[in-house]
Amino acid sequence: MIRQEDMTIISQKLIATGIYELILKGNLVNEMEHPGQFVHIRVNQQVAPLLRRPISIATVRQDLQTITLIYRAEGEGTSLLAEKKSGEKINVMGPLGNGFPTDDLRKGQTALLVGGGIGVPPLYELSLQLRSKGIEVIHVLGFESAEKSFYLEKFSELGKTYVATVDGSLGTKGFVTDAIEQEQINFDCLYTCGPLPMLRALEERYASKQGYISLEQRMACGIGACLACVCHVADDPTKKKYRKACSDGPVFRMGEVII
Amino acid sequence: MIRQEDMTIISQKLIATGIYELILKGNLVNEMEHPGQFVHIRVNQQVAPLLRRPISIATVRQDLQTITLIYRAEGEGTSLLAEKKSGEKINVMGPLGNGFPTDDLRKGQTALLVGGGIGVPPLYELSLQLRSKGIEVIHVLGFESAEKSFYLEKFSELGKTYVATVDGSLGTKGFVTDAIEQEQINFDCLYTCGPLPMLRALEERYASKQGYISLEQRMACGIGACLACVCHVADDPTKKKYRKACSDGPVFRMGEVII
Amino acid sequence: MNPLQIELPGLSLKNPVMPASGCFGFGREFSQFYDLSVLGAIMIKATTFETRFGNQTPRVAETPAGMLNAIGLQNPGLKGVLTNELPWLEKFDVPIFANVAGSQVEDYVEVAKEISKAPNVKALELNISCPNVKTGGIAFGTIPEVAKELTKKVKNVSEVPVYVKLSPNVTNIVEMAKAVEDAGADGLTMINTLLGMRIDIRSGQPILANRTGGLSGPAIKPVAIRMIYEVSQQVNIPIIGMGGIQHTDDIIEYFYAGASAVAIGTANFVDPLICPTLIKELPEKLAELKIDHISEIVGRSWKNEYL
Amino acid sequence: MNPLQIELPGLSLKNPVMPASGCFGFGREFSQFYDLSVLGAIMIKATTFETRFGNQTPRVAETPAGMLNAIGLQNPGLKGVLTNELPWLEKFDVPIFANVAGSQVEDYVEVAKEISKAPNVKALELNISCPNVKTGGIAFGTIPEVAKELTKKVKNVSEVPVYVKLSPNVTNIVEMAKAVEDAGADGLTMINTLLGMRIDIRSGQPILANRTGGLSGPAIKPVAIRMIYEVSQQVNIPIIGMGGIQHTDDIIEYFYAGASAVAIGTANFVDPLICPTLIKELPEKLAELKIDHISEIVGRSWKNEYL
Ligand SMILES: Cc1cc2nc3c(=O)[nH]c(=O)nc-3n(C[C@H](O)[C@H](O)[C@H](O)COP(=O)(O)OP(=O)(O)OC[C@H]3O[C@@H](n4cnc5c(N)ncnc54)[C@H](O)[C@@H]3O)c2cc1C
Ligand SMILES: Cc1cc2nc3c(=O)[nH]c(=O)nc-3n(C[C@H](O)[C@H](O)[C@H](O)COP(=O)(O)OP(=O)(O)OC[C@H]3O[C@@H](n4cnc5c(N)ncnc54)[C@H](O)[C@@H]3O)c2cc1C
Ligand SMILES: Cc1cc2nc3c(=O)[nH]c(=O)nc-3n(C[C@H](O)[C@H](O)[C@H](O)COP(=O)(O)O)c2cc1C
Ligand SMILES: Cc1cc2nc3c(=O)[nH]c(=O)nc-3n(C[C@H](O)[C@H](O)[C@H](O)COP(=O)(O)O)c2cc1C
Ligand code: FES
Ligand code: FES
Repeated sequence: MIRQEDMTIISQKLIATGIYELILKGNLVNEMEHPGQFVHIRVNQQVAPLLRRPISIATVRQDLQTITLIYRAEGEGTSLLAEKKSGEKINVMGPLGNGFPTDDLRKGQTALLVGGGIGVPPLYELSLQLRSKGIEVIHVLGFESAEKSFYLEKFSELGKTYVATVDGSLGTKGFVTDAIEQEQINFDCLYTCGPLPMLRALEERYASKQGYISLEQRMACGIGACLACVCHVADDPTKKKYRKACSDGPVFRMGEVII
Repeated sequence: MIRQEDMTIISQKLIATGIYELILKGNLVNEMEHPGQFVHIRVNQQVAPLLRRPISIATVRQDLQTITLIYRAEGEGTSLLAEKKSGEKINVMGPLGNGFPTDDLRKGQTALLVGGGIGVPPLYELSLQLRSKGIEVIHVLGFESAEKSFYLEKFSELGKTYVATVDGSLGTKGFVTDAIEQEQINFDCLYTCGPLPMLRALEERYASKQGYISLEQRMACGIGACLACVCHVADDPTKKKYRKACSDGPVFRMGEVII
Repeated sequence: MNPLQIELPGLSLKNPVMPASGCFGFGREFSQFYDLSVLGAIMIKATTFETRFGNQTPRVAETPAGMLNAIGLQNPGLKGVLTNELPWLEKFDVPIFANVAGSQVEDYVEVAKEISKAPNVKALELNISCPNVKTGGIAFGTIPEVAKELTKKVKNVSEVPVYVKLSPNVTNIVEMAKAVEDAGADGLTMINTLLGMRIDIRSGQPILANRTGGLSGPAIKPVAIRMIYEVSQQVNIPIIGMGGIQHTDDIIEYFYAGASAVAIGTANFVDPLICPTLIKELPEKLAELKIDHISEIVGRSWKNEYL
Repeated sequence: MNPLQIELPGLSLKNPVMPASGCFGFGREFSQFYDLSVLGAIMIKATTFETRFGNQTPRVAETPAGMLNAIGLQNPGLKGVLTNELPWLEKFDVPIFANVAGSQVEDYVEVAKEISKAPNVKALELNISCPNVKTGGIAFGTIPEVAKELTKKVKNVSEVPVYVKLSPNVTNIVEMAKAVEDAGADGLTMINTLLGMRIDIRSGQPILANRTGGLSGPAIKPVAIRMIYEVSQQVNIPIIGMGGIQHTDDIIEYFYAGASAVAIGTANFVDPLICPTLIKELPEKLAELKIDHISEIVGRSWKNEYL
């Protein structure tokens, strides 16, 4: 069930240029199951910034009652979030949305997880869960540059991990699609999260494959009430059918919605 | 000279119900001389609360490079200020305004200092400075109730101190004017700071005496530019002459301006 | 005596707090968080005759103490609302304000006629002020004569009282209010959003796909308070006030200005429990201010003007 | 090449950043903090023919991300400004916009005629939009025909270019802008404050003695941006943008919307060094965004609309 809770900050660490890892503790963790779900964070109690900020759940530790979030501090809200220290409380609403389905694959099959920038975090919990089912995982992670990359070792522990950077400072120079082609990766199912152009390129190339994309949209409510985050459904001649990224998504079957 | 500086919080203490004592350290203290001057505080760097908050300087310790402020946490800005912890920085502009003149009295003469509620703090530094000149000080301090009273011991150390509380929980039941009459206090010069009705009552009763009042007005700039805080000059038939509480005041000679 | 119980034309409310149209969908999502029967009323999302998808995304952008939206009246259309939404809402003990919108007079009239027959619809809220619809929309809300005509036609067909929602994007709000009062409006709701825009620094383009959008949230409260202060002195019909309400103090401020009830919009996105929380806190706040009943203070700011 | 140097009708500015009228007095207080010659220009406090005391206090009230003011055009009058203020400002190398206000047409004309002769007054800013003056004031700013007539009369007597300051409290800002452009205005400044109110919870009375006041600060930025976006596409005279500017990002946003220069109002009260700070930071910000010269980006949000 979706709830709000003042969670306690257990740790906050700068893990790459502008990228923070935040560990939160609270009962809300009991509700969190599916990789790809997100939380909606209120960074303070003032009138500005007014809206909550959606952040994916990067990992869940039921045993410790913690979740890990990884986020880029860029705008007003995330910069304020980055100033918070361990021990402080922060209001979290969640878990929101539907995560990545992990039941489509059988033991021994291969999943390709493709992440771009701040789309990488939710893939970590996904990878953990797929692995625990005996599914082989391959990661292709794209970043702007080496100094903005993170969690590479952690992903490597779970499966083969390829990196692409725009400036070539690490791995393949270029985009994730370049890396996938260069490495001639085969897979049974694709899971991806990242910037729209990346999602579009992947959907185009692997249209015939099974796959899931996680969509970013500007949100207000995060629970399906305001209709800020809708997208058109593919193959809908009426053009009136829609899905809400917050409550129907953020994860959609490849080809389900127009991106 | 008026400057802005990020001063460091040395301590923040709750000293009465809703009343905080805040000690700040910084070079700005070098500029602070006159009791009755105030500082203009920016409680955070966000867009809300937008304006600075004017707070009187309660004492200055040049040797320690500190100032003490005493304030009531009530509205949005002062409540946020009350959450700040020692070690944090806070942007202070000051010193602003003209303080209480202390040159009018000679050694051995008597000053009556009358404060109401959060008008009490600036009288403390004033009392210190008058005492150091050998002037006798008598304090009459008005509060809503015993639990909202503060600094009584400190004032007692400097001179006779009478208290009035609205609910009678401490000292004379009633207003400062009741206490003054009851105690039949004689004085050479009156110094007062507090709510408008109190100032008006004192001005009326002691019109023939020499005295100074410190005026509270809603302010924006605090430096004399916006004209938010003006008051009419007494005996001005044109009704166009004015004084600015922030830069001409906040202290005025009794009878100088219309309150 | 319940210090929150109020009477408005056509309806008796257990409290004066309701979610504002478009900020609460048709209630389904919020029913996950609390029992909707605690609400004074519900203003449901605008209903148009046809199903609408609305504008492209991005549809929201944050601004200082506010937000812009350009949803574009997305809704399932009259039939969808009558078939799926209103019957679902019947399980709650709460009166519904049906927000009625359209691109042309005939649409408004048709929707008003049909939706006012639904058993739980106790009042209409005539949305003549949505800034995010290209055809018509805004003109209804900015020209007194046009607003008057529309209100009359809707009054003719409605089975329930008609409240008209005013746009703040006008030179003279009193003139608009009087025009719709003349036309027989039973109440006013105000304010809708202020027309605004935010431009992205990287792209140089407006953030909203629709370019402009409606500004809501705390930023607009002073404008709303001023307009309600002006209008409430000049009309004899009640006003439901809205714009940036987040705390019980804000509710009190709206009543002092001249509102007889309030609606909560944007704050629902920040705290889904905001309405029940404010309803719960309000009696305490009234007691603190020594107010026996909330109706006492309607318009206090101007009623005491010459005391 | 100085990437901030801009040319406006009647004046060449070393940078496009200036304090807004009423938020900087006549510069004296801020000259304690920095050398006023660093400013692109100075918009001085409104000058009326007669000395004015203005409204009673309280004259300001804080609102979410904004503030209300009802100063009421307090100023030393034409003679005082000509004798004491403008000559004092001559010691700085900075052009002055003289903000001209009044209650009747003759006042405006008289002030414009005389003040435009002062050697450092390089342009007039015709304040037809002050919401805080009871007589007339607001009407000049809300009726296109009235604004047009006034602008014509002032143009006839002014020795320097005339910029007209538009009020946002209108249904159709483009119509107002075109009216004054038709009348010969050399430029526009926008926006003035939005009319608002705040009521004190304890007393039930408006905080401002004048009851209503003008809303300024970050809260109003989205409204200003939208209006400049609309107007700049419909007129051929430059716009000086203002409303809630606090950061260089805000300045860029105004230029993208269609402004050719900007003014900083309320932010001066929060940080007296805001103008020089922004002027210093601006070239860096431009470099970061790969903009060679600030003039390049005027109206980029709509010039690229159909790319
Ligand atoms: C389902 C979902 C999951 C996400 N997961 C992560 C994550 O794990 N780590 C991470 O770093 N980021 C994630 N994002 C993006 C993140 O929400 C934005 O970067 C963040 O909201 C920007 O806030 P700000 O305060 O930095 O920027 P501001 O510019 O101050 O934001 C202003 C407004 O725009 C919205 N906004 C701005 N950029 C974006 C964006 N790219 N996507 C959505 N809304 C935006 C903000 O939410 C806010 O409402 C996710 C977004 C979504 C929708
Ligand atoms: C020269 C001067 C010296 C002062 N010294 C002290 C002091 O030593 N200790 C102390 O506790 N208070 C002092 N005050 C009053 C103090 O400034 C206000 O209590 C404070 O600004 C209220 O802010 P807030 O955030 O609590 O209230 P909010 O309601 O959030 O304030 C909103 C706005 O109103 C203004 N405001 C509200 N109440 C007052 C008030 N009573 N006087 C002036 N402005 C007000 C605020 O400054 C702000 O701009 C002084 C005021 C002045 C003018
Ligand atoms: C996302 C969103 C959608 C809205 N949709 C509607 C609508 O469909 N009909 C309507 O009359 N008002 C609509 N409004 C306006 C609100 O009902 C309300 O008048 C306005 O937001 C001011 O209140 P607030 O500041 O509390 O949000 C919408 C507002 C928002 C933020
Ligand atoms: C205290 C105050 C006084 C003002 N006085 C004037 C004035 O005399 N003439 C004028 O044209 N505008 C006046 N304004 C409006 C500002 O010049 C400016 O248009 C408005 O405040 C928006 O800018 P900002 O949000 O940066 O403050 C005043 C604004 C404030 C806050
Ligand atoms: S964010 Fe409100 S519906 Fe998705
Ligand atoms: S506060 Fe601005 S002049 Fe006094």
